[in-house]
This record gives sequence, structure tokens and C-alpha cells, in this order.
Amino acid sequence: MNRLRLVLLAVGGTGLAALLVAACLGLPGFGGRSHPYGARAVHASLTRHTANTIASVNFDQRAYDTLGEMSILFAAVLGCVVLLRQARDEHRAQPQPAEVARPVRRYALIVLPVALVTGLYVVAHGQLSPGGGFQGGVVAATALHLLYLGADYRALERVRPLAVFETSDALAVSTYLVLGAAGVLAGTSFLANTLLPYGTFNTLSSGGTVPLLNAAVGMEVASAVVVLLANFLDQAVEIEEEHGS
Amino acid sequence: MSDAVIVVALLLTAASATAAVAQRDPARQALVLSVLGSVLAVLFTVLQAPDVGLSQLAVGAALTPLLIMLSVRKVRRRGRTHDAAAKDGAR
Amino acid sequence: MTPRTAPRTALLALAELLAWWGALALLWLVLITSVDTLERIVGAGAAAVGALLARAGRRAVTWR
Amino acid sequence: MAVNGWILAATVCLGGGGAAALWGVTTGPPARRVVAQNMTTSALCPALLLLSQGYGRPAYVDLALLLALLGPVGTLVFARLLGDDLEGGRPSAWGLTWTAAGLSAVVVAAVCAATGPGRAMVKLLVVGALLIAGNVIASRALSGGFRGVRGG
Repeated sequence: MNRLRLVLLAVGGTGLAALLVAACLGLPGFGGRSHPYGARAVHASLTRHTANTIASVNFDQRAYDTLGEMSILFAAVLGCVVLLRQARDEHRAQPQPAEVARPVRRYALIVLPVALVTGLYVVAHGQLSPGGGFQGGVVAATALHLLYLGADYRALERVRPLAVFETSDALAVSTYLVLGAAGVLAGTSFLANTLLPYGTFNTLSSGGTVPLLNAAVGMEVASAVVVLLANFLDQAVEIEEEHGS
Repeated sequence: MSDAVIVVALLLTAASATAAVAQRDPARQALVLSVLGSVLAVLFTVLQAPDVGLSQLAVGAALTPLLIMLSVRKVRRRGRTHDAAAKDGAR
Repeated sequence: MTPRTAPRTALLALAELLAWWGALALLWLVLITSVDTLERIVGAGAAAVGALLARAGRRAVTWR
Repeated sequence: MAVNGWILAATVCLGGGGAAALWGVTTGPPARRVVAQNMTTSALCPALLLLSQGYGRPAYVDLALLLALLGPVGTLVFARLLGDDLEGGRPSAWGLTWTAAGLSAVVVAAVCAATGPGRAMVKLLVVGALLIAGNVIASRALSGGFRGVRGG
């Protein structure tokens, strides 16, 4: 049995290696001048007044792919919530308060709003500078957990109404879908960037629907990360198995 | 000149990724993994992909270590309660 | 909370929120590259969210 | 291409700091490893600032800003959740911490001088302040910032 597995692994590994080498040999030279896809993507993003080409690719030219990625995150978090729920033979222990050195606590309390505003800035400026919904959403959600790191879990639980975050997670996914369906209703196609005026280049309102889709993804990612971490924290800090079961 | 920085970033990424795999203890792996996350973000930056670098930074610097360390804590706590239960049963 | 201290508490809370809002709005202005009206509105909103969270966080930590 | 001093400085910063941090984080007792993990932030964040200046792209400063914000948070995660392993030897490396803070200050000052007065310079100063404060606080947290943590 064990040998069969090894043989299978060797065959699969050799095949993969051969394919990878073949693919690498077919690649264009490193750092060359010809970028057929890049030139077209940049052209498309400039005609739609989106300064950050990556945002244009993610939320305009390939917005459908982003919808898929978003659903993957949503489904993954949903799976975690189901797997990590409190089982029948487990009970919740009150988390013990922690004594944290005063400078560390102060640092956490000051950086918490600063990181939140930075996260919102990264989300809002996704179409202008590097960043976007995913990056900013993760930063904003991480900011909230400074309360756990700088104080204790009870302090975090007080400012984190979990039901609100679960609702806003679902709401953000629906917003993305509604924004896509609005294109169909307007007579073009799903997630086509033709609804809104493209605006002035390099301002916050440029890029048509790109900033709105960015905001939806930011909200979804921030809520999803908070819900995910809430389940992990519950398991690590609060939920205990019954003794002798 | 700009090739030198790419080579340095690539070498650091390869070294830290290998080191992360070579560690045995999950907690120590998480430490190396957080270094790998930051180095990878710099590699993406020198390859002129700051968007990907930002994603890597946001996920790798604090979120992944937090998730791994919380799982490690849960597993260790579970081991402790199981030990206690086993002792109770032996008595 | 007695009636005499209530206005004082409310005033202090308002002062705390306003101080955070001002600081965070300034931070927003530092982060962005070009300033226009929409940018100011969005920044003011983001700073307001940050100020509310800052106060909520401080209260959650000091309440025992 | 003319020799770009900024990118050269970034290469030195990245190579030296990154290799030292990687060596520290893979060998030795847990106490030394977390100190090395903390030093990664203060080696790579100045490198990112230098790179943004070297490429002439002010937008790349956002990466340094995020690393300055999130790097110390990552170290706090380890200081908080690795408490049991750190009990034996309290990791305190104040000489290293202040050296790193000095390096960050020098880099931020140099990039500020090249940028010239304006909002971009204030942004750089904010990044520098966050980086140095985060580094010092993370070192403080490692050297016994979470004494009373048991189950929480």
C-alpha cells in the first residue's frame, strides 16, 4: 500500500515537473519589451479613467473573477463557522482578564483607530494607488483585534457585535451581485462598467463602478475576517471540552 | 543595479521559505512564516507589483500568525485537559 | 450617574470624540495625494468611524 | 542606468537586515527568535521607504505604512500567545532595539530631505513615528509586557 502511494507520487511528480519545465521554456524572456496583455489592459483602464490598472483588471475587466474569489472567501468563512461552532459536549468558560503592561495597552488603544482609518484609506483609494478592498479590509479587521492583543478577549467582545458583522458580510456579497445585476437591467451585461460616468482621472470618483465594487469587497473582507477570527478566538480562549466525556 | 535588489529579495525568499518548511514546531514555523510574509512583500515590490505586495503584507504580517498561534493554543489546551482527564480516570 | 454629573460626562465624551475626529481627519489629509470636496467628505466619514471606535475601545478596556 | 544610491541603500538594508533576521529567527532559543522576528519589521520597512524613493513612486510609501502598522501587531501576537515558551529567558535586546530605531530615523530623515516640505513629508514622518514607536513597544511587550496572561 505504502509503495503504491510512493509510486503514484513519483509518477505525478515527474509529470508535473515535466509540464512545468515545458511551460517555463515557452515563457517570453524576463523583463522583455513586449507585453501584449499588459498593453491592452493599460489601454482599457486609461479609457475608463482608472489610474490603478490592477484595480481596473480586478474590478472592471475581470470583475467576474473577483466575484468568484469573493464567494470562495464567503464559503470558506461559512465552513469555518459551521465547523468551529460550540458542540454539545463543550461549554464556554469565562475568559480570564489579562494584565498587560501600560505602554503596550496605550499603544494598542492609539493604533486601533489609526489602523482603521488607514484601512479605510486603502479601500477608498484602491482605484488610484496600490491597494483595494481586500488589502484595506484585512487591515481594518486586524485593527479591531488590537483590543485582544492590548487588553483581553472581554474588551474585544464588548466592541464586536458579531451578528452585525455576519449580516454585513452577507450584505456586502449581495451588494456586489446587485451592482453586477444593475448592468443587466441597464441593458448591457453582468458587471459591465457602463452604469456610472467615468469621472475625472486620478480623483476619488473616477473609474465608474470600480470604487463601489471596491467598497463592497472591503466590507465583505473586513466582516469575513472578523467573523473568522471570532470563531478561532472562541475556540482558543472560551470553549472547553467537558471533563471525562 | 535594480537587478541586484531583485536577486537579493529572491534569495531571501527562497531561504526563508526553506527555513519555514524545515522547522518542526508549529509555533516556530509561524515565526519564520511571518518573516517570509514580509520578505515576500518586498519581493513583489521590487518586481513592481505593489498591489500583490500589499495583499501579502496585510495577510502575512499579522493575520496568518494570529490564526496559527490561536490554533496552536487550542491544541495545547486540549492536550492539557486530556492529560488531566486521563489522570482523573487513573485515580 | 447623578443629574449634576450628567452634562459634564456628556461634555467630556463629546470632547474626546472631537479630539479623535480632528486627529484622524488630519491623518486622512496627510495620507491622500490630491484634495477635493469628495475626498474631504469621505475623510470626515472615515475619521468619524475611527473616533467612535477609539472611544468604544477605550471604554471597553477601562470598564472592569 | 545611472547608479541609483537609493536602490543600492535599499539592497544593503534588505540583504543585511533580512539575512540577520532570518538567521536569528531560525536558530537559538524562542526568546531570541521573537526578537529577530521583531527586527524584521525595522529592517524591511526602511528598505521599502528607500525603494519607493529609488523608483520615484510616492505611492509605494503605502507599503511601508502598512508594514509599520502591522509588523509590531504581528510581534504582539507572538508576545501574547507564545507566553509559555518565553517564560524561561525574558527576551530583552534594548541595544538592538535602539540601534534599529536609529537606523529607521536616519532613513526617514534622508527620504524626507529628498522629498522636500509638504504633505508627502508629513506622511513619511507619520510612517517613521509609527515604525519606531511600534518597534519599541513590541520590544517592551516581549520583555515582560504580558505578565498576567493565563487563559485569556
